[in-house]
Amino acid sequence: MSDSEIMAISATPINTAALRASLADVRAGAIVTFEGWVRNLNEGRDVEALEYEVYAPLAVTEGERIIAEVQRDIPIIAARAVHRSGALALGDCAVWVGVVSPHRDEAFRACRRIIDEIKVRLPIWKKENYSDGESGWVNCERCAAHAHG
Amino acid sequence: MSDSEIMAISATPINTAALRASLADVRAGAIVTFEGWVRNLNEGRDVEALEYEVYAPLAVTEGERIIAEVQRDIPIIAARAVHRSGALALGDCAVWVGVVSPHRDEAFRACRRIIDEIKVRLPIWKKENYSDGESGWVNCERCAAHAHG
Amino acid sequence: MKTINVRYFALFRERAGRDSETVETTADDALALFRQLTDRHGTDDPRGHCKVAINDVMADWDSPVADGDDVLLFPPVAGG
Amino acid sequence: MKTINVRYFALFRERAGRDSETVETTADDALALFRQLTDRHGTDDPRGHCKVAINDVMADWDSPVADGDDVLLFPPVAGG
Repeated sequence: MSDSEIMAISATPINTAALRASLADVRAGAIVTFEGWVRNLNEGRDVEALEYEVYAPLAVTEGERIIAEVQRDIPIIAARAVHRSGALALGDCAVWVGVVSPHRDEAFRACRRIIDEIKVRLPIWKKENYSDGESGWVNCERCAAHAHG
Repeated sequence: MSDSEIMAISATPINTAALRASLADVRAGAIVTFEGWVRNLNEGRDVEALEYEVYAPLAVTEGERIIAEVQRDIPIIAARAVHRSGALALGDCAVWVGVVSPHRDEAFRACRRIIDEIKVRLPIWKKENYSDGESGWVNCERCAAHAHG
Repeated sequence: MKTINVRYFALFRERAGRDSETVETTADDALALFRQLTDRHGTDDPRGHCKVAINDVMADWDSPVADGDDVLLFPPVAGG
Repeated sequence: MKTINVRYFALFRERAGRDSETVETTADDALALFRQLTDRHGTDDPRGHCKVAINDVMADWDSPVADGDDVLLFPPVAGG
Protein backbone atom coordinates (compact mmCIF):
# COMPACT_ATOMS: atom_id res chain seq x y z
CA MET A 1 0.00 0.00 0.00
CA SER A 2 1.70 3.16 -1.17
CA ASP A 3 1.16 6.60 0.28
CA SER A 4 -0.71 7.73 -2.79
CA GLU A 5 -3.41 5.09 -2.94
CA ILE A 6 -6.85 6.54 -2.25
CA MET A 7 -8.46 3.11 -2.00
CA ALA A 8 -6.52 -0.03 -1.19
CA ILE A 9 -7.13 -3.71 -0.49
CA SER A 10 -4.74 -5.17 2.05
CA ALA A 11 -3.99 -8.83 2.75
CA THR A 12 -2.07 -7.83 5.90
CA PRO A 13 -3.15 -5.92 9.06
CA ILE A 14 -4.15 -2.32 8.40
CA ASN A 15 -1.65 0.20 9.79
CA THR A 16 -4.14 2.74 11.07
CA ALA A 17 -1.49 5.04 12.56
CA ALA A 18 0.36 5.31 9.24
CA LEU A 19 -2.87 6.01 7.37
CA ARG A 20 -3.82 8.75 9.82
CA ALA A 21 -0.37 10.32 9.49
CA SER A 22 -0.59 10.25 5.70
CA LEU A 23 -3.58 12.60 5.84
CA ALA A 24 -1.74 15.33 7.75
CA ASP A 25 -2.34 18.73 6.13
CA VAL A 26 -1.87 22.19 7.62
CA ARG A 27 -5.22 23.24 6.17
CA ALA A 28 -7.00 20.46 8.06
CA GLY A 29 -8.86 21.32 11.25
CA ALA A 30 -10.65 18.00 11.57
CA ILE A 31 -10.10 14.32 10.89
CA VAL A 32 -12.83 11.74 11.28
CA THR A 33 -11.99 8.06 11.01
CA PHE A 34 -14.17 4.99 10.91
CA GLU A 35 -12.99 1.45 11.50
CA GLY A 36 -14.97 -1.74 11.21
CA TRP A 37 -13.78 -4.37 13.69
CA VAL A 38 -14.53 -8.08 13.70
CA ARG A 39 -16.90 -8.58 16.61
CA ASN A 40 -17.94 -11.69 18.47
CA LEU A 41 -21.60 -11.57 17.56
CA ASN A 42 -23.46 -11.03 14.31
CA GLU A 43 -27.23 -11.25 14.18
CA GLY A 44 -27.28 -13.36 17.30
CA ARG A 45 -24.61 -15.90 16.33
CA ASP A 46 -21.21 -16.31 18.00
CA VAL A 47 -18.51 -15.43 15.50
CA GLU A 48 -15.04 -16.95 15.96
CA ALA A 49 -13.31 -15.71 12.84
CA LEU A 50 -14.10 -14.64 9.35
CA GLU A 51 -12.73 -14.36 5.88
CA TYR A 52 -13.11 -11.62 3.31
CA GLU A 53 -13.10 -12.48 -0.34
CA VAL A 54 -12.34 -9.37 -2.39
CA TYR A 55 -12.28 -8.88 -6.11
CA ALA A 56 -9.53 -6.31 -5.87
CA PRO A 57 -9.49 -4.77 -9.38
CA LEU A 58 -13.10 -3.64 -9.13
CA ALA A 59 -13.04 -3.00 -5.38
CA VAL A 60 -10.28 -0.44 -5.91
CA THR A 61 -11.87 1.35 -8.85
CA GLU A 62 -15.30 1.37 -7.19
CA GLY A 63 -13.79 2.68 -3.94
CA GLU A 64 -11.95 5.41 -5.84
CA ARG A 65 -15.22 6.31 -7.55
CA ILE A 66 -17.04 6.55 -4.20
CA ILE A 67 -14.40 8.87 -2.77
CA ALA A 68 -14.41 11.01 -5.92
CA GLU A 69 -18.20 11.33 -5.71
CA VAL A 70 -18.01 12.38 -2.07
CA GLN A 71 -15.25 14.90 -2.78
CA ARG A 72 -17.38 16.40 -5.52
CA ASP A 73 -20.34 16.85 -3.16
CA ILE A 74 -18.67 17.74 0.16
CA PRO A 75 -15.79 20.23 0.54
CA ILE A 76 -13.16 18.02 2.16
CA ILE A 77 -9.38 18.10 1.75
CA ALA A 78 -8.70 14.39 1.33
CA ALA A 79 -9.99 10.91 2.10
CA ARG A 80 -8.53 7.42 2.04
CA ALA A 81 -9.90 3.94 2.64
CA VAL A 82 -8.43 0.46 3.07
CA HIS A 83 -10.28 -2.85 3.23
CA ARG A 84 -8.80 -6.14 4.40
CA SER A 85 -8.91 -9.38 2.46
CA GLY A 86 -8.31 -12.90 3.71
CA ALA A 87 -8.69 -14.43 7.18
CA LEU A 88 -9.39 -12.15 10.15
CA ALA A 89 -9.68 -12.82 13.86
CA LEU A 90 -11.90 -11.22 16.51
CA GLY A 91 -10.90 -7.61 17.09
CA ASP A 92 -9.10 -7.22 13.77
CA CYS A 93 -9.68 -4.07 11.77
CA ALA A 94 -11.57 -5.03 8.61
CA VAL A 95 -11.94 -1.59 7.08
CA TRP A 96 -10.54 1.89 7.75
CA VAL A 97 -11.85 5.19 6.37
CA GLY A 98 -10.30 8.58 7.12
CA VAL A 99 -11.38 12.06 6.03
CA VAL A 100 -9.73 15.42 6.68
CA SER A 101 -11.40 18.78 6.15
CA PRO A 102 -11.12 22.34 7.42
CA HIS A 103 -14.19 21.94 9.65
CA ARG A 104 -15.68 18.91 11.35
CA ASP A 105 -19.15 18.78 9.82
CA GLU A 106 -17.79 17.94 6.38
CA ALA A 107 -15.42 15.28 7.73
CA PHE A 108 -18.21 13.54 9.66
CA ARG A 109 -20.61 13.58 6.71
CA ALA A 110 -18.04 12.46 4.16
CA CYS A 111 -16.68 9.65 6.35
CA ARG A 112 -20.18 8.33 6.99
CA ARG A 113 -21.10 8.40 3.34
CA ILE A 114 -17.90 6.68 2.22
CA ILE A 115 -18.34 3.73 4.59
CA ASP A 116 -22.05 3.46 3.77
CA GLU A 117 -21.22 3.21 0.07
CA ILE A 118 -18.26 0.89 0.56
CA LYS A 119 -20.51 -1.59 2.33
CA VAL A 120 -23.01 -1.83 -0.49
CA ARG A 121 -20.96 -1.21 -3.62
CA LEU A 122 -17.57 -2.90 -3.31
CA PRO A 123 -17.26 -6.51 -4.55
CA ILE A 124 -16.38 -7.89 -1.12
CA TRP A 125 -17.91 -10.94 0.57
CA LYS A 126 -17.70 -11.98 4.19
CA LYS A 127 -17.77 -15.58 5.32
CA GLU A 128 -18.26 -15.99 9.05
CA ASN A 129 -17.16 -19.02 11.05
CA TYR A 130 -19.42 -19.61 14.04
CA SER A 131 -18.69 -21.22 17.38
CA ASP A 132 -21.04 -24.09 16.55
CA GLY A 133 -18.74 -25.12 13.71
CA GLU A 134 -20.96 -23.78 10.96
CA SER A 135 -20.04 -21.03 8.56
CA GLY A 136 -21.87 -18.85 6.12
CA TRP A 137 -21.59 -16.06 3.61
CA VAL A 138 -23.08 -12.95 5.18
CA ASN A 139 -26.01 -11.52 3.19
CA CYS A 140 -25.72 -14.18 0.52
CA GLU A 141 -27.66 -17.03 2.00
CA ARG A 142 -30.93 -15.19 2.36
CA CYS A 143 -30.32 -12.06 0.31
CA ALA A 144 -31.19 -9.74 3.18
CA ALA A 145 -30.01 -6.16 3.34
CA HIS A 146 -29.12 -5.86 7.01
CA ALA A 147 -26.48 -3.40 8.18
CA HIS A 148 -23.20 -4.81 9.46
CA GLY A 149 -20.82 -2.98 11.77
CA MET B 1 -3.48 9.93 31.62
CA SER B 2 -4.43 6.52 32.92
CA ASP B 3 -6.26 3.85 30.98
CA SER B 4 -9.41 4.37 32.98
CA GLU B 5 -9.94 8.09 32.46
CA ILE B 6 -13.03 8.79 30.39
CA MET B 7 -12.13 12.48 29.98
CA ALA B 8 -8.61 13.80 30.33
CA ILE B 9 -6.69 17.04 29.89
CA SER B 10 -3.16 16.53 28.61
CA ALA B 11 -0.24 18.96 28.68
CA THR B 12 1.73 16.66 26.36
CA PRO B 13 1.01 15.34 22.84
CA ILE B 14 -2.04 13.08 22.63
CA ASN B 15 -1.16 9.44 21.97
CA THR B 16 -3.96 8.67 19.57
CA ALA B 17 -2.81 5.11 18.89
CA ALA B 18 -2.84 4.22 22.58
CA LEU B 19 -6.28 5.75 23.03
CA ARG B 20 -7.65 3.78 20.09
CA ALA B 21 -6.16 0.56 21.46
CA SER B 22 -7.66 1.22 24.90
CA LEU B 23 -11.15 1.01 23.40
CA ALA B 24 -10.67 -2.50 21.97
CA ASP B 25 -13.66 -4.69 22.82
CA VAL B 26 -14.77 -7.95 21.20
CA ARG B 27 -18.36 -6.68 21.19
CA ALA B 28 -17.37 -3.63 19.12
CA GLY B 29 -18.04 -3.66 15.39
CA ALA B 30 -17.31 0.02 14.86
CA ILE B 31 -15.05 2.76 16.14
CA VAL B 32 -15.42 6.37 15.09
CA THR B 33 -12.80 8.90 16.10
CA PHE B 34 -12.65 12.66 15.76
CA GLU B 35 -9.52 14.76 16.08
CA GLY B 36 -9.26 18.51 16.00
CA TRP B 37 -5.96 19.64 14.47
CA VAL B 38 -4.36 23.09 14.63
CA ARG B 39 -4.73 24.49 11.15
CA ASN B 40 -3.02 27.37 9.42
CA LEU B 41 -6.09 29.51 8.88
CA ASN B 42 -8.94 30.55 11.11
CA GLU B 43 -11.61 32.90 9.87
CA GLY B 44 -9.29 34.24 7.23
CA ARG B 45 -6.24 34.88 9.41
CA ASP B 46 -2.91 33.05 9.18
CA VAL B 47 -2.35 31.11 12.38
CA GLU B 48 1.22 30.27 13.39
CA ALA B 49 0.63 28.64 16.76
CA LEU B 50 -1.86 28.67 19.57
CA GLU B 51 -2.31 28.08 23.21
CA TYR B 52 -5.11 26.40 25.10
CA GLU B 53 -5.94 27.54 28.59
CA VAL B 54 -7.93 24.87 30.39
CA TYR B 55 -9.51 24.92 33.79
CA ALA B 56 -8.91 21.22 34.28
CA PRO B 57 -11.04 20.39 37.35
CA LEU B 58 -14.24 21.52 35.66
CA ALA B 59 -13.21 20.50 32.15
CA VAL B 60 -12.85 16.91 33.34
CA THR B 61 -16.12 16.76 35.27
CA GLU B 62 -18.03 18.49 32.46
CA GLY B 63 -16.50 16.15 29.86
CA GLU B 64 -17.42 13.12 31.96
CA ARG B 65 -20.95 14.48 32.23
CA ILE B 66 -21.19 14.91 28.44
CA ILE B 67 -20.08 11.32 27.82
CA ALA B 68 -22.47 9.99 30.46
CA GLU B 69 -25.34 11.90 28.83
CA VAL B 70 -24.48 10.48 25.41
CA GLN B 71 -24.16 6.94 26.78
CA ARG B 72 -27.60 7.31 28.35
CA ASP B 73 -29.15 8.34 25.01
CA ILE B 74 -27.21 6.25 22.47
CA PRO B 75 -26.42 2.52 22.87
CA ILE B 76 -22.64 2.59 22.61
CA ILE B 77 -20.07 0.40 24.35
CA ALA B 78 -17.59 3.07 25.44
CA ALA B 79 -16.25 6.53 24.70
CA ARG B 80 -13.17 8.53 25.72
CA ALA B 81 -11.97 12.06 25.08
CA VAL B 82 -8.73 13.97 25.63
CA HIS B 83 -8.12 17.70 25.20
CA ARG B 84 -4.72 19.37 25.06
CA SER B 85 -3.63 22.29 27.19
CA GLY B 86 -0.71 24.65 26.67
CA ALA B 87 1.17 25.66 23.54
CA LEU B 88 0.43 23.84 20.26
CA ALA B 89 1.99 24.09 16.81
CA LEU B 90 0.40 23.74 13.38
CA GLY B 91 -0.74 20.18 12.77
CA ASP B 92 -0.87 19.23 16.45
CA CYS B 93 -3.84 17.28 17.70
CA ALA B 94 -5.84 19.53 20.04
CA VAL B 95 -8.64 17.15 20.91
CA TRP B 96 -9.38 13.45 20.40
CA VAL B 97 -12.74 11.72 20.78
CA GLY B 98 -13.29 7.99 20.24
CA VAL B 99 -16.47 5.93 20.42
CA VAL B 100 -16.97 2.17 20.02
CA SER B 101 -20.31 0.48 19.48
CA PRO B 102 -21.69 -2.73 17.98
CA HIS B 103 -22.88 -0.89 14.83
CA ARG B 104 -21.61 2.20 13.08
CA ASP B 105 -24.62 4.49 13.24
CA GLU B 106 -24.41 4.81 17.02
CA ALA B 107 -20.66 5.44 16.97
CA PHE B 108 -20.99 8.22 14.38
CA ARG B 109 -23.84 9.93 16.20
CA ALA B 110 -22.26 9.67 19.64
CA CYS B 111 -18.84 10.90 18.47
CA ARG B 112 -20.40 13.89 16.76
CA ARG B 113 -22.46 14.82 19.77
CA ILE B 114 -19.54 14.50 22.19
CA ILE B 115 -17.28 16.84 20.21
CA ASP B 116 -20.14 19.30 19.62
CA GLU B 117 -20.75 19.48 23.36
CA ILE B 118 -17.07 19.60 24.28
CA LYS B 119 -16.63 22.67 22.11
CA VAL B 120 -19.35 24.67 23.82
CA ARG B 121 -19.36 23.38 27.38
CA LEU B 122 -15.81 22.77 28.56
CA PRO B 123 -13.96 25.65 30.24
CA ILE B 124 -11.26 25.84 27.57
CA TRP B 125 -9.99 28.98 25.81
CA LYS B 126 -7.92 29.23 22.66
CA LYS B 127 -5.45 32.05 22.04
CA GLU B 128 -4.21 32.21 18.46
CA ASN B 129 -0.93 33.76 17.39
CA TYR B 130 -1.14 35.19 13.88
CA SER B 131 1.55 35.64 11.25
CA ASP B 132 1.18 39.42 11.51
CA GLY B 133 2.41 39.28 15.10
CA GLU B 134 -0.98 39.82 16.67
CA SER B 135 -2.76 37.38 18.88
CA GLY B 136 -6.26 36.97 20.15
CA TRP B 137 -8.59 34.85 22.24
CA VAL B 138 -10.92 33.00 19.88
CA ASN B 139 -14.59 33.81 20.47
CA CYS B 140 -13.83 36.14 23.36
CA GLU B 141 -13.04 39.38 21.62
CA ARG B 142 -16.35 39.71 19.87
CA CYS B 143 -18.43 37.08 21.63
CA ALA B 144 -19.37 35.35 18.39
CA ALA B 145 -20.50 31.75 18.30
CA HIS B 146 -18.69 30.49 15.20
CA ALA B 147 -17.78 26.85 14.85
CA HIS B 148 -14.09 25.97 14.97
CA GLY B 149 -12.55 22.85 13.56
CA MET C 1 -23.65 -18.57 -30.48
CA LYS C 2 -21.32 -16.50 -28.37
CA THR C 3 -18.44 -17.65 -26.28
CA ILE C 4 -18.45 -16.03 -22.83
CA ASN C 5 -16.04 -16.44 -19.96
CA VAL C 6 -18.03 -16.52 -16.72
CA ARG C 7 -16.45 -15.95 -13.30
CA TYR C 8 -18.14 -16.92 -10.06
CA PHE C 9 -17.48 -15.27 -6.67
CA ALA C 10 -17.98 -16.26 -3.03
CA LEU C 11 -21.22 -18.25 -2.59
CA PHE C 12 -21.65 -18.54 -6.36
CA ARG C 13 -18.17 -20.03 -6.66
CA GLU C 14 -18.87 -22.55 -3.93
CA ARG C 15 -22.19 -23.57 -5.44
CA ALA C 16 -20.77 -23.82 -8.97
CA GLY C 17 -17.77 -25.71 -7.70
CA ARG C 18 -15.46 -23.66 -9.89
CA ASP C 19 -13.93 -20.19 -10.20
CA SER C 20 -14.79 -19.74 -13.85
CA GLU C 21 -15.85 -21.48 -16.99
CA THR C 22 -16.32 -20.77 -20.67
CA VAL C 23 -19.88 -21.12 -21.92
CA GLU C 24 -21.53 -21.12 -25.33
CA THR C 25 -24.71 -19.09 -25.18
CA THR C 26 -27.38 -17.32 -27.19
CA ALA C 27 -28.12 -14.93 -24.30
CA ASP C 28 -28.45 -11.29 -25.34
CA ASP C 29 -27.95 -9.68 -21.96
CA ALA C 30 -26.44 -10.38 -18.56
CA LEU C 31 -29.76 -11.38 -17.02
CA ALA C 32 -30.46 -14.01 -19.68
CA LEU C 33 -26.96 -15.40 -19.25
CA PHE C 34 -27.37 -15.49 -15.47
CA ARG C 35 -30.64 -17.43 -15.80
CA GLN C 36 -29.13 -19.98 -18.14
CA LEU C 37 -26.62 -20.69 -15.35
CA THR C 38 -29.14 -21.04 -12.50
CA ASP C 39 -28.23 -24.71 -12.06
CA ARG C 40 -24.67 -23.58 -11.35
CA HIS C 41 -25.16 -20.74 -8.85
CA GLY C 42 -28.62 -21.60 -7.54
CA THR C 43 -30.22 -18.15 -7.75
CA ASP C 44 -33.33 -17.43 -9.83
CA ASP C 45 -33.43 -13.67 -9.92
CA PRO C 46 -30.31 -11.60 -9.24
CA ARG C 47 -31.92 -8.19 -9.61
CA GLY C 48 -31.80 -5.96 -6.56
CA HIS C 49 -29.21 -7.91 -4.57
CA CYS C 50 -26.66 -9.46 -6.91
CA LYS C 51 -24.35 -7.53 -9.22
CA VAL C 52 -22.65 -8.13 -12.51
CA ALA C 53 -19.52 -6.76 -14.14
CA ILE C 54 -18.58 -7.10 -17.78
CA ASN C 55 -14.90 -6.88 -18.70
CA ASP C 56 -14.09 -5.48 -15.22
CA VAL C 57 -16.66 -2.68 -15.39
CA MET C 58 -19.80 -2.72 -13.23
CA ALA C 59 -22.80 -3.33 -15.50
CA ASP C 60 -26.58 -3.59 -15.34
CA TRP C 61 -28.53 -6.81 -15.67
CA ASP C 62 -29.92 -5.61 -19.00
CA SER C 63 -26.45 -4.81 -20.36
CA PRO C 64 -25.73 -6.72 -23.59
CA VAL C 65 -23.15 -9.49 -23.57
CA ALA C 66 -20.94 -10.00 -26.61
CA ASP C 67 -18.77 -12.79 -27.92
CA GLY C 68 -15.53 -12.92 -25.94
CA ASP C 69 -16.83 -10.97 -22.95
CA ASP C 70 -15.64 -11.68 -19.43
CA VAL C 71 -18.77 -11.73 -17.21
CA LEU C 72 -18.35 -11.60 -13.41
CA LEU C 73 -21.26 -12.80 -11.27
CA PHE C 74 -21.35 -11.26 -7.79
CA PRO C 75 -23.61 -12.53 -5.00
CA PRO C 76 -24.79 -9.92 -2.46
CA VAL C 77 -21.80 -8.00 -1.11
CA ALA C 78 -20.96 -7.52 2.56
CA GLY C 79 -17.96 -5.26 2.94
CA GLY C 80 -16.96 -3.61 6.18
CA MET D 1 -21.06 42.45 53.24
CA LYS D 2 -19.76 39.14 51.92
CA THR D 3 -16.23 38.13 51.17
CA ILE D 4 -15.95 36.37 47.78
CA ASN D 5 -12.90 34.94 46.08
CA VAL D 6 -13.12 35.75 42.36
CA ARG D 7 -11.06 33.93 39.73
CA TYR D 8 -10.55 35.28 36.21
CA PHE D 9 -9.82 33.12 33.15
CA ALA D 10 -8.29 33.73 29.71
CA LEU D 11 -9.33 37.17 28.37
CA PHE D 12 -10.85 38.15 31.70
CA ARG D 13 -7.55 37.36 33.45
CA GLU D 14 -5.61 39.45 30.96
CA ARG D 15 -7.97 42.39 31.24
CA ALA D 16 -8.09 42.21 35.03
CA GLY D 17 -4.32 41.83 35.19
CA ARG D 18 -4.64 39.12 37.80
CA ASP D 19 -5.64 35.49 38.28
CA SER D 20 -7.83 36.10 41.25
CA GLU D 21 -8.74 38.52 43.98
CA THR D 22 -10.84 38.71 47.11
CA VAL D 23 -13.69 41.22 46.99
CA GLU D 24 -16.13 42.58 49.53
CA THR D 25 -19.59 42.78 47.99
CA THR D 26 -23.29 43.13 48.66
CA ALA D 27 -24.18 41.27 45.44
CA ASP D 28 -26.87 38.64 45.89
CA ASP D 29 -26.22 36.64 42.76
CA ALA D 30 -23.48 35.87 40.26
CA LEU D 31 -24.78 38.40 37.73
CA ALA D 32 -24.74 41.28 40.23
CA LEU D 33 -21.21 40.33 41.29
CA PHE D 34 -20.09 40.13 37.65
CA ARG D 35 -21.46 43.62 36.98
CA GLN D 36 -19.74 45.13 39.97
CA LEU D 37 -16.50 43.90 38.41
CA THR D 38 -17.09 45.26 34.90
CA ASP D 39 -14.11 47.62 35.27
CA ARG D 40 -11.93 44.56 35.78
CA HIS D 41 -13.03 42.26 32.96
CA GLY D 42 -14.57 44.79 30.59
CA THR D 43 -17.82 42.95 29.79
CA ASP D 44 -21.26 44.42 30.45
CA ASP D 45 -23.55 41.46 30.07
CA PRO D 46 -22.24 37.89 30.35
CA ARG D 47 -25.50 36.12 29.71
CA GLY D 48 -25.60 33.83 26.71
CA HIS D 49 -21.87 33.68 26.04
CA CYS D 50 -19.98 33.78 29.33
CA LYS D 51 -20.25 31.16 32.07
CA VAL D 52 -19.84 31.10 35.81
CA ALA D 53 -18.94 28.41 38.31
CA ILE D 54 -19.37 28.59 42.06
CA ASN D 55 -17.14 26.39 44.22
CA ASP D 56 -16.11 24.37 41.15
CA VAL D 57 -19.67 23.62 40.04
CA MET D 58 -21.16 25.19 36.91
CA ALA D 59 -23.80 27.71 37.97
CA ASP D 60 -26.36 30.07 36.46
CA TRP D 61 -26.03 33.84 36.42
CA ASP D 62 -28.95 34.09 38.84
CA SER D 63 -27.36 31.63 41.26
CA PRO D 64 -26.91 33.17 44.74
CA VAL D 65 -23.42 33.93 46.01
CA ALA D 66 -22.62 33.42 49.67
CA ASP D 67 -19.90 34.60 52.01
CA GLY D 68 -16.73 32.58 51.38
CA ASP D 69 -17.74 31.39 47.91
CA ASP D 70 -15.18 30.83 45.19
CA VAL D 71 -16.62 32.39 42.00
CA LEU D 72 -15.02 31.55 38.62
CA LEU D 73 -15.67 33.91 35.72
CA PHE D 74 -15.37 32.27 32.28
CA PRO D 75 -15.26 34.24 29.02
CA PRO D 76 -16.71 32.48 25.93
CA VAL D 77 -15.15 29.05 25.58
CA ALA D 78 -13.45 27.72 22.44
CA GLY D 79 -12.42 24.13 22.94
CA GLY D 80 -11.46 21.77 20.13
